[in-house]
Amino acid sequence: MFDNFPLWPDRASSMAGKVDALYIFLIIVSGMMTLLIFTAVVYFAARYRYRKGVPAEQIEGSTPLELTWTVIPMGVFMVIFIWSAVVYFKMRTPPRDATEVYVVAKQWMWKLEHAEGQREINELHVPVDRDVKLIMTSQDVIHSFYVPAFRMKQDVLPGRYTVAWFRATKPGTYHLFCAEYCGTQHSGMIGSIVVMEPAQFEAWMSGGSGGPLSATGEKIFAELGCATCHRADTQGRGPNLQGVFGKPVQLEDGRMITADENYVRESILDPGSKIVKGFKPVMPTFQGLVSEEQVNALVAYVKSVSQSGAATGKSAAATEPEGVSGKAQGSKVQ
Amino acid sequence: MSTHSTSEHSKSPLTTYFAVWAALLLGTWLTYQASLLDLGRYNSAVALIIATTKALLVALFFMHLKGASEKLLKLVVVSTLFFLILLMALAMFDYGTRWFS
Amino acid sequence: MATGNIPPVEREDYLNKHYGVGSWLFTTDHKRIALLYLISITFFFFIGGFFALLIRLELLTPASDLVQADTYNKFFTQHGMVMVFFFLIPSIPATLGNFLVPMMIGAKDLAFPKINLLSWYLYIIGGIMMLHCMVTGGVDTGWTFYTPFSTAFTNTKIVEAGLAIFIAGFSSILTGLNFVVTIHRMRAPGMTWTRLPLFIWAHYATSIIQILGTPVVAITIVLVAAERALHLGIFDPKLGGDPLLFQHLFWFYSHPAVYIMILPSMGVVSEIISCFSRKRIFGYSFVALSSISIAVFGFLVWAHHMFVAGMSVYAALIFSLLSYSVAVPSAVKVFNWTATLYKGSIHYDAPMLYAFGFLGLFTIGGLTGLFLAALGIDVHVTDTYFVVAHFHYIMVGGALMGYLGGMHFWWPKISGRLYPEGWARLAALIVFIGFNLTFFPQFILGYLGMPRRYADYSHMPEFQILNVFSTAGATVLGVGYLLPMVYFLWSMRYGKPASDNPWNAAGLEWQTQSPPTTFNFPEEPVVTWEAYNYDEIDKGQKEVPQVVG
Amino acid sequence: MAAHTESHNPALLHHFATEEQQRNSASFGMWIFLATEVMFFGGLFCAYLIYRRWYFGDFAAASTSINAKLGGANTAVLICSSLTVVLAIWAAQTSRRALMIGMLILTMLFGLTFLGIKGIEYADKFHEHHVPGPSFSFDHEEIPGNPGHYANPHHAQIFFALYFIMTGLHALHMVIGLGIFTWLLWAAWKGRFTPEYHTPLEIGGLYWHFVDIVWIYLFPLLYLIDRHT
Repeated sequence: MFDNFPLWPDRASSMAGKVDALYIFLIIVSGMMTLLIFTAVVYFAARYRYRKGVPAEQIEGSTPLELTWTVIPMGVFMVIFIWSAVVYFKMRTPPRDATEVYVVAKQWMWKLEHAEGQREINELHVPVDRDVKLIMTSQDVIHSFYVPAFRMKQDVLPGRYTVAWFRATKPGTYHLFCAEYCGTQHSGMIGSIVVMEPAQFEAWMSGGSGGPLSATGEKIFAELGCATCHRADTQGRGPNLQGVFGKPVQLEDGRMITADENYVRESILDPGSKIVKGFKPVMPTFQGLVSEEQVNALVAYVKSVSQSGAATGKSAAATEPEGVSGKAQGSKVQ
Repeated sequence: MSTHSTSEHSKSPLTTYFAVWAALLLGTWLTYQASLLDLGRYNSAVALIIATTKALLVALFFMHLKGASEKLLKLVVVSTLFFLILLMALAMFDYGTRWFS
Repeated sequence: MATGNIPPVEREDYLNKHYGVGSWLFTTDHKRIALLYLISITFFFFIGGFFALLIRLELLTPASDLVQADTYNKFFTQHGMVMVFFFLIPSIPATLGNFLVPMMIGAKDLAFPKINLLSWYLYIIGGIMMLHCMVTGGVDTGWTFYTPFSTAFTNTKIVEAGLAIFIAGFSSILTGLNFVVTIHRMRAPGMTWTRLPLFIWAHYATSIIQILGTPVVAITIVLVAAERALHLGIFDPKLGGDPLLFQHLFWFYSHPAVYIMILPSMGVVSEIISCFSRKRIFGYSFVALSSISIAVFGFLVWAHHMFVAGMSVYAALIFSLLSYSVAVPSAVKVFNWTATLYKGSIHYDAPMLYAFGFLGLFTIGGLTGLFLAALGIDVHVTDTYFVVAHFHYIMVGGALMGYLGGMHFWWPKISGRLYPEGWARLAALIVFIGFNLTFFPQFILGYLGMPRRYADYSHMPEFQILNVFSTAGATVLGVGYLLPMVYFLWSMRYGKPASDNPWNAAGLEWQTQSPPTTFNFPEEPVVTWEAYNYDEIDKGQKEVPQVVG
Repeated sequence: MAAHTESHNPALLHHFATEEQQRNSASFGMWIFLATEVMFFGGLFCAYLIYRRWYFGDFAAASTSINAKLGGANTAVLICSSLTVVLAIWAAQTSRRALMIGMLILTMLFGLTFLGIKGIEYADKFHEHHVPGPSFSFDHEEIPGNPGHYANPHHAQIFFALYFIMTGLHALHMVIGLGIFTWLLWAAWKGRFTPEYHTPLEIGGLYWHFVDIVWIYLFPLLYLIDRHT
């Protein structure tokens, strides 16, 4: 019965060791505090138990002592806080060149799509020792993407992207849980993360897909007629999308924002909310017309035309001076 | 027994009451007029400053917070507002910084 | 240590002054209302406990074989809602607080006796609605009502459950309001703020939270109900709303609500430790002020429930930092209680055993709170059994241990009878052992990664052994909770009559007869001594009872 | 304490030592109650501020569709009612019974006027399909100061939802206030209030003023978001 009785979770990501170290530190600190208090309580309780004729000795209190046990815990707490904040910042800052996986959660399944186009359900294959960034959204209620072996958890919200990342360090199969209660089959919304050696992973990846996600996005972009306005020159009614992603964009009301995944997403679904300076709010909303997966594909496409810039060959204009000034002005998905 | 409260009102407070009333009406008119001016981002600030002034007038004079014999009532008001502002400020802080991450 | 001198003749007291159902249902006597509350919250405690046992039984095996997932989801929802809103929040304030706050400060009653009665009726109306909701289908959102699941997806009785909680919330507000006014206005001559028992300070702090926090959850429930009925979009991202706003508003109350549960318990423990060590409390003013600072800081930390919810990183940092601010006064309290034992003359009666239990369990509960406030660890353990274990250590290990300790301590005053000491010590031991057996394995489960609210873990059989421990512990715990109810009921009829002050305790409530008369004191007491003057009592310098007319 | 022999006033409840203690308790209790009311409305104000910051243009467009003149008139009506409340208390303090009753009636009339105007406003919104729900519509409403920009109906609906909940709860408080004042009027008629004892009047007044203060904030926040164009 006791052959399957773990007391410590697998440690299979670059963050796991950092979290465990902090956890062990906290166990030691709180263990010491517990020991101190328990020893004192037990010792006092035994040593000063009621004896006839031995009255209690009255002690009003001691301000130096009070200050001591206020300040010392506070100091310890600050150490914990800073250490844990450093770990948290690492968890929340995806490395720049991470492989991207789009995650769509719904009651009660995980739909995952690699940037290269492979689709999976409740299972995610990733290579060992490579940064993987998850761009996640939900079709219905709040879910939470939780991989205990990676010490990684992030709620997945409807209506926006949340982002998480990990770098698996040990091949194997690990649990994937939904950690935010999401309805009847919440406990059935589980899956696994399969971490593979790079060679195996390449083999798995070559197992056929409909082409990269950005290509799917490009197709949707064309089908929806986006290109009529978002032309690769400055003549379009909408901003040129070349090189936009990841760059600051000036809005009509003067604000500067960064064109991240959430911004591109919002511009597709609620185009009126953040208009790029110099453009008119003429774009219709695509809310309800495109699925979450299609939005993901469009986002991947917008990203791809930024990363490869003019090299996509789609746009000669990007090399022209106006194209550059159009970019400098800040362009946006209209 | 009830002397302090009656002595408090022994000098006729009517002048104060009518003055406050007039000030409140004036404040309402000012709020409306100010909203018609283009003050840019200061429109909301002006509106809130006038509203707070009016609320203070009501609280201090109509609700007799000013004449209250003890600091206790003022403490109640101040601490309630403290927690209210806390709720708004900390929640807004999340919204204000969310898009930078 | 209890001494049971039999009173010479049958005296008039608040229990035997009037008879009949009407004399109870229309009473404005704070002591009778406390008993009404005691009966009703005990009822709800056993309802909530029943669901807890069903949950534990279901989790005995990995598969969901006892009940289907949807039923299980309703079980933990009802368990949470009943225990939080209908047991823990009213538990100590509405029973012991109601009974003792006026007596401890030398008043005849609370400032607003009719409002006190109204608060009980509101509680009962809310309770009946909750029961009705449960038997006609129930709710499956968890007690947290997270949107948009609660507003747009579940088809269970959200609005009715919300209304029940809304009404019970007002009952809680009215209790808090009554306490604050009573403590400010009704203190007997000589009962200065620095002479107040720490039980009163704790209830004062609790009341602040009830007054300022509860209305926010009330309006949040109104918004959820409106959103659900009309799809307004306030919390629905499909319509432009933000589900995180719900979480902010909800936790603004529901985190401080934890302090509504634990603070009164801390007050009880201060009384008990002082009495059974025969000592003044160590650092009185620090213990008193730490109650207030817990109440204030408690409002600054709510979003540590949301570190992975999609909140901004900077907000997470601020809330994590602030969360430690509430840990400091809690630690100060624990240190002061421990220091009070030093050079005391310690008696091991049942209330003291509960207080020791409280100290141990609250220490563990509090320290594991540090883990959850630590951002990097919270990401891993939030929404797992680690959280479940942590808050049960606080709410059950802390709040409930204090409640039971207080019930034993003041039972002679409430009923005029002594409970059977031997059984009571046994029960305290059983509760302590059962509790740790139930909840300690859940810390390990949590770090292993078992998520909360899972009906079925058949794909994770490695979690079973710890769950078996937990279920076994819950059974022991159940026995531990039934025992006191049995012997309390038994003692009402067969217990030895209690003297006015069986513990030789300080505090005005002990200086009137047991059970007290309707207006508590024959004459308005005048306080001339400091709180916890156990040196004077034990040296016999102070006659007990000591009421100056 | 000699309070027991001294107290002739039947209004002194048994558990209070003195009338002063009773009065102070009552008014302090009311202030505490108002603190809970502040937090009750506070949750709504918090939601309002967050969405207003998020969807300023949509909120401005929705706000402009409400009749600000009616809102302004209602503000004035409430301010007048607050004045009549303090005058009623003053009349009680100075033994002017007829004036007190007159002022109480006037207060209630102002209260009813407020509700009447509110009703007109609600009716307008109903006809314009601005009531959130299945029949809600807010298409092609221009954002003030932004020609060619149209408000997002979803965001406008959030504004109207908050508008109706906030003003609706405020109106509910007015209705409760009218109930309290009916009782006060009855008690005043019966001659219950004297210069020495008129605590209920003061308590009721505190409540009424508080409701007034809530409106003082609601008016600019809901009606006057962006009207300068």
